[in-house]
Amino acid sequence: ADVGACLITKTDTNPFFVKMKEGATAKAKEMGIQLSTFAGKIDGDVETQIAAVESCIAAGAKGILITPSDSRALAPAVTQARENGLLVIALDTPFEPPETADATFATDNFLAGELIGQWAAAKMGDTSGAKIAMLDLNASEISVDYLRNNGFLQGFGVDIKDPKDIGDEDDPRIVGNDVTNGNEEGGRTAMENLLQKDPGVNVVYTINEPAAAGAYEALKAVGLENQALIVSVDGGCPGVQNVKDGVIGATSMQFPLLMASKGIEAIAAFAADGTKPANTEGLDFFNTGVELVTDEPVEGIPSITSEEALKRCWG
Amino acid sequence: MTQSAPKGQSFEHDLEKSDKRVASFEAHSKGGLHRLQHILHGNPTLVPVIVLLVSVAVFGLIAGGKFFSAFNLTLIMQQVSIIGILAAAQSLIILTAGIDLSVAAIMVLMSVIAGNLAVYSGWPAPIALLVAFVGGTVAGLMNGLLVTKVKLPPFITTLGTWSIFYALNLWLSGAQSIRSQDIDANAPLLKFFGEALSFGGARITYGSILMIAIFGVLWYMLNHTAWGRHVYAVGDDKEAAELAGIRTDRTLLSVYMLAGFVCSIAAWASIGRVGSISPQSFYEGNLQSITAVVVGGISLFGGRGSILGALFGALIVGVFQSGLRLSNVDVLWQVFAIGWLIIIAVAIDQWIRKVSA
Amino acid sequence: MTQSAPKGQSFEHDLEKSDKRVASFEAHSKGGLHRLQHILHGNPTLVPVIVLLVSVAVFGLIAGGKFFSAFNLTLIMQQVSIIGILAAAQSLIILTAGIDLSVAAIMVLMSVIAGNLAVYSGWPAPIALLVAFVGGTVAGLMNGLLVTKVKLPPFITTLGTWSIFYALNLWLSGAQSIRSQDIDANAPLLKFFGEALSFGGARITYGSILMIAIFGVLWYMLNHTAWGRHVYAVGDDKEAAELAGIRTDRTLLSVYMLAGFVCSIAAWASIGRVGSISPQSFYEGNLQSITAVVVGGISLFGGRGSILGALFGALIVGVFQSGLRLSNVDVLWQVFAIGWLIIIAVAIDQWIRKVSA
Amino acid sequence: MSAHPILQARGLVKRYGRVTALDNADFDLYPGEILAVIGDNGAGKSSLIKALSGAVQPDEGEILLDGKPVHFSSPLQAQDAGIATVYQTLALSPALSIVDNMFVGRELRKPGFMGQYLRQLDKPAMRAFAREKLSELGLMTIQNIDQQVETLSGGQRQGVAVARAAAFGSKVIILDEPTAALGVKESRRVLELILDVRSRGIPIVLISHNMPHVFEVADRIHIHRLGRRLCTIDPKEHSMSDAVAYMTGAKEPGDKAA
Amino acid sequence: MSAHPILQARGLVKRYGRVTALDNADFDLYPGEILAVIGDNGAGKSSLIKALSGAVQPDEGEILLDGKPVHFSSPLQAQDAGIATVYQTLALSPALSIVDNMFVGRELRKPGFMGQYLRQLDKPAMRAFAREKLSELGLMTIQNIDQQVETLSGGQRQGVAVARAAAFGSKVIILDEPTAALGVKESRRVLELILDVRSRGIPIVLISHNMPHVFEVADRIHIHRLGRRLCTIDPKEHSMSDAVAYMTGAKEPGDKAA
Ligand SMILES: Nc1ncnc2c1ncn2[C@@H]1O[C@H](COP(=O)(O)OP(=O)(O)OP(=O)(O)O)[C@@H](O)[C@H]1O
Ligand SMILES: Nc1ncnc2c1ncn2[C@@H]1O[C@H](COP(=O)(O)OP(=O)(O)OP(=O)(O)O)[C@@H](O)[C@H]1O
Ligand SMILES: [Mg+2]
Ligand SMILES: [Mg+2]
Repeated sequence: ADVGACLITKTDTNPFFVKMKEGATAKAKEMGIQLSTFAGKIDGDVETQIAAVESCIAAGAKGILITPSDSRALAPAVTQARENGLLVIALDTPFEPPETADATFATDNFLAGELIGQWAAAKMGDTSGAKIAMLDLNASEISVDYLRNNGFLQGFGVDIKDPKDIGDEDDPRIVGNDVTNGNEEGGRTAMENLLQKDPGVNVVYTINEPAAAGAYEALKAVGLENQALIVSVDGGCPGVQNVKDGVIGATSMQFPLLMASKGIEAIAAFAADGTKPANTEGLDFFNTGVELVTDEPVEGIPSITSEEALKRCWG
Repeated sequence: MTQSAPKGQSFEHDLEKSDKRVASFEAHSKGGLHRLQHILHGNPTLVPVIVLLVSVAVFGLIAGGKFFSAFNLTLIMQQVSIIGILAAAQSLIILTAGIDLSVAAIMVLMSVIAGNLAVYSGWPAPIALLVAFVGGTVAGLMNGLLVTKVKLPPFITTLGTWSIFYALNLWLSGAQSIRSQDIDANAPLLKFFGEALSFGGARITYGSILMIAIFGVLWYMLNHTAWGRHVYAVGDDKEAAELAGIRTDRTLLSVYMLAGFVCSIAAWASIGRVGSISPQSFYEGNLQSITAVVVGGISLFGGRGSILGALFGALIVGVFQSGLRLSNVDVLWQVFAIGWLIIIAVAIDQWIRKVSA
Repeated sequence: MTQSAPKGQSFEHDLEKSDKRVASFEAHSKGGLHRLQHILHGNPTLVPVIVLLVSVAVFGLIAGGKFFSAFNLTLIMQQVSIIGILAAAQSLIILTAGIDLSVAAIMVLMSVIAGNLAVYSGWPAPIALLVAFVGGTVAGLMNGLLVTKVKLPPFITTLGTWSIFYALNLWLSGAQSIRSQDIDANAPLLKFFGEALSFGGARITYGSILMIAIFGVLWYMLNHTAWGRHVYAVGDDKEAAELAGIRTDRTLLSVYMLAGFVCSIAAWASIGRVGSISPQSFYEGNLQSITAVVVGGISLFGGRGSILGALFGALIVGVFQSGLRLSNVDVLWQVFAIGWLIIIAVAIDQWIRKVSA
Repeated sequence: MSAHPILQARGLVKRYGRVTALDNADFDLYPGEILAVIGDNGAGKSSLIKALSGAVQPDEGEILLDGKPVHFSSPLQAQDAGIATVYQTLALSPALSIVDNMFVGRELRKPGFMGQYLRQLDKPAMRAFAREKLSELGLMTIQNIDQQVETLSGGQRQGVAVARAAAFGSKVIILDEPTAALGVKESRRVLELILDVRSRGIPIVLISHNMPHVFEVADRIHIHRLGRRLCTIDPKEHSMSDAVAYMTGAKEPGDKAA
Repeated sequence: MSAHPILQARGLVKRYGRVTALDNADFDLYPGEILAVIGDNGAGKSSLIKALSGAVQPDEGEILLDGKPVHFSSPLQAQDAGIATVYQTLALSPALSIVDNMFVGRELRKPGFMGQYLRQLDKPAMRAFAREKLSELGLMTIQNIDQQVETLSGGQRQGVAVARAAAFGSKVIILDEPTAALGVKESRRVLELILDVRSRGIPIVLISHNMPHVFEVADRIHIHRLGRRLCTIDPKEHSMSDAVAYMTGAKEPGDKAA
């Protein structure tokens, strides 16, 4: 195992990244690559990720797979790594500009949002009476946060104004935005707060499935769980299970395992003969795909059922 | 051994005639503000109560009826309940002149342990909870031993154990939440404190009642038992307490263990509150519990303040957050406002304590 | 006014003959461990140095040549430099028996201000930096005024201002990083401390040199100027210092302002280190700087310890993190190990200080 | 003087780092007597009584109470054995009330269910008892027994500490410089209290730098020097000058020592 | 006694919450004299000298130095005006060395560039000066002038505080119970120092509860009672009994008061 590779995730606490790590570890073992894994302590922990990139250089790794905590701030460190001859692949979150890395294996987060937005709109039919609760990540408004948020709103048919800003819309159908920190506790509190503003909320966008689970609890506590459609993004197994159980109406599934194992393969190939991975045609990244998961499919939007999704969840 | 009654030194004969006054006391009549200061000085627990009432009134005016509904007021209670229980544990530590950065970490770790045992390993829920209670107490014991035996400052001890408990939590949970539905199916008892009494618009969860009950019990223990007097004495001056015949190390250990135990009760309550068991929740809970305690007027130097202050402190923070949100204030400015709340609440408290002139 | 030399009371005539000894001193010959303890007791700054050397040696054995390369060792210096500079500011506050939860928030806020002015508003970089320096000093002044004039405990003050500075930072930056390329194009001076001297594999950034220089200057100020003696005296016993004729409030204000200023230098250095200006970075920097200070053996109670300890403390933490990473330890267990590092480092320090028997 | 000492120490050694505070110190206290302990600053007087009262553990040597070896690992154990001590630092908790301070570590519980199972304190009983003890000491200028100790003057605090010791010391009462900060009038009260306690048959150890006070009340004087007992003298047979000369090393005691 | 007081106070009032610590207190100190201030515990002696030395600001009243009204808003200002004070609490920093404590607030800087621009301390000069002052006081049993103050015994600390005041008090030296915790030998040293300072022409204010000491060294005695000056007496014309009786309120002073 002369080939070393690094996986640097945003945090070690988000199941999405934990999954990614599992995928990379399994693939690396299979291919005989020595994998080191790193993660920031919290979302936005730029300095730990920079230190991790540097340690990979110091360790003489051949390539780095990274989900940048800040798509701009990590550019210099990554550039340094590439100058030192390492292959750098961005996973999940693209750099700004994307060419900062050799390649990007990602889901289109905006598209992921758009899909659930379209689904929710189609499900409602007449969206003029919609009352939308937006459950976002946190006060820092990082890229996943605004991409998913604005993707959803676009898909739903709301004028999103600045595509990089959350909460600048003036559509009266939006009840409000609140932050969840991407966990159940935050999801519940945020949902309660928005219900306070307008108890008639009937569409709930959530940044991820744990937040969706929390939102559902809040609705259930006041007996409104059947009034609102909850949509989310991620496609984690518990999330898909929640689609199956009717907690979440629809979720956009991503494939962290796939991203990671593709990434490992790319590094192996690069180490063997120097080939670099190519982007998906027409995109500035290699699309690992998004699938809409719902048990109530609507016409015109391709989707898979939760049954199917459970077999592939976070594959 | 027999000796006639002593007369003392020559210059002391006239002492019997001396008068008994020591220093003169005067009542000054001062302006209204000073009068208020004096009244509050005599009843320091009133301060957070007044701040609470004033903030409820102010937000009632700004945010209107939405804020003032029975539903919203009981909702604030619910939202505050977990941080409130943690603040009760935190108060115990702060009364002994310590500080505990690990309360929320202990709570989350114990909820993960109870959940893993009851939901995944199929243990009966009461046993799983019992294990969590014991675990919380042991975690508190670990903090307590480091503070009393290794003599580390509490800040450093709990800064260290915070990382340790946090790492264990991620390891045990694999960063995965346990779903609400799985809990319902396997161990509904874990969600007991999420149930509620509803009447009118009000919805009082058992968790809110638990919080109040915990404060009530701790208040009784602190004010009406010998143990409580010892806790205050140790926080006030540890060395003096030791010399006066208190087993200070034992008292401190009991306080840390009790705090750990209360955190594990909070763990149970948090499952009811959140619905699922989420290893990533309450990351900021340590600092939030400290905020509640200081806003409630308990001195960080130990030995002074009523534990009920922490309850009002938690409620004040809850009222602020709810009121700001209902007034459509951006999250960003909510963070900003909480910063000022901390500073202003403690500044008022300092002003009350400094009665002079 | 003339009076013959007094004789004192009757029982005192023989005093001249009394001997001058007060208590006996003995040198005990004890085991090696006790000898070591005694030596270190006399030179407490040696402790973190030894811990540092031992950890370098241990990780050298575990992680092998990768760890020991000139590249990696200078890399650790680089990685540590920002937290190191913050730890210098933190040490100043901790020496006065305070604690500053806002150092990293001040730093990030100032880097955002300098970046906004120089990159987006087109101000000349030196002026933008000057504004940041003044801003950092004013932020420190705000902390200082709350501590000295409003008499809030430093912990509470900086818990509050942390939120305030953090909110301002997100507001000013719109939570958006300023890209490296934009800085290069508009204000390359901001990235000055990212440049490096390279020889062999080593790569010493100006930022690392800056960190060492800052520690050098502060060490001189603390140990060779009157101001430094006053800082120690205030941290040791504020009331005694006041009575002895130190303007304690002025000293405290100067310390908070200097700490704020050092944070704004750290802001400049952080732009060089990170390459871009990221409003979300260093969220944990406050606690990390405290960790460096306590691992370096500076007492949280104030007045004791050398500021150089904080430098070694920061390096120890850096060596640990680098070593653990290069030894392929999972992040989870890295967090776990840092928790134990804090506890064990301070426990050793306590053991050294407790020389007895 | 009865034949058997009530409290005894043999060969006590206590080292603080390189300082030897107690260097093979002996000590004897007989029933019903007032024993004064005098010595220079730093001679080790406070260290001696701290060892006797369980506040520090001696490195070597043994302590005997009623002739039986005892080992106090905390002040509480010594107090439970009937040895009450007023330390130089008073050991009061400033933020607690006078009552709470008097009863700290020996609180009274309510009778019946509340006390036995809910461990409720009997505050009225404690208040009444505290008031009685303080009145005995002539300290009832204190208006409010629930006042915090930090609001009292130094003299009043000393009074509270002495009253606590007098109330709870059933075998031995030890006072470490109880009058150091007191005025003429207040010192007199404390001396009267000491004599009063002795008249109840309880022996007292009094540390003081005030020779007239010592010679006025002491039955025997233990002279401490350089960490050990130099000699014990009878105040009726020795003058103050002798005592001061011995204690400061200006003269060597003859074999006349008691 | 010369005609004009060097330090004077008129109608000082200081209230702490509901306690009036100073109630229209007057004070006069004449050049070259030793003025003793005596009074019960809590009479307000320490409050008086704290007001005179800038440690607390009186609510009412004025202070005159050399006949000119002064207003000290900090102890430093009083020190700069030549008033050096040893407080009851000593005001030493335990973790600092003896030298650092002696020079705190009045450090010496190196001459030339290092001192003027880099503000470097002149440690050797400070050490030499401190050693000299402590030797004068007979306190050179201290082996190491760089020793931390917390390693000293209570008596040695008191010595350092007194030496600091004696070294820097150019106009007035105020000592608040400087011998309270001291042994016989150590007290004697301090009294000798006081007489020595007086012989250099510097007036001294001495607060003490020890009547023999007061009557031995004082030129005049200010009797403080219930927050104000009751009277001033001449120790050669009044007995200790008189002083104690006045101070405790057992007797009223006649119009014989000086
Ligand atoms: N906790 C301690 N740590 C280090 N040294 C100590 C400690 N306690 C006492 N000593 C030292 O032990 C010696 C004896 O001190 P001790 O307090 O017993 O003297 P003392 O006779 O009571 O003096 P004084 O009359 O001033 O109260 C002194 O040299 C003192 O500095
Ligand atoms: N900081 C303070 N806060 C509140 N009360 C105070 C304060 N300082 C002094 N007092 C009160 O003022 C009165 C006078 O105190 P002061 O210390 O001046 O007395 P004193 O004459 O020096 O007594 P002693 O002989 O015991 O030192 C006392 O009743 C005391 O309790
Ligand atoms: Mg003593
Ligand atoms: Mg006084």
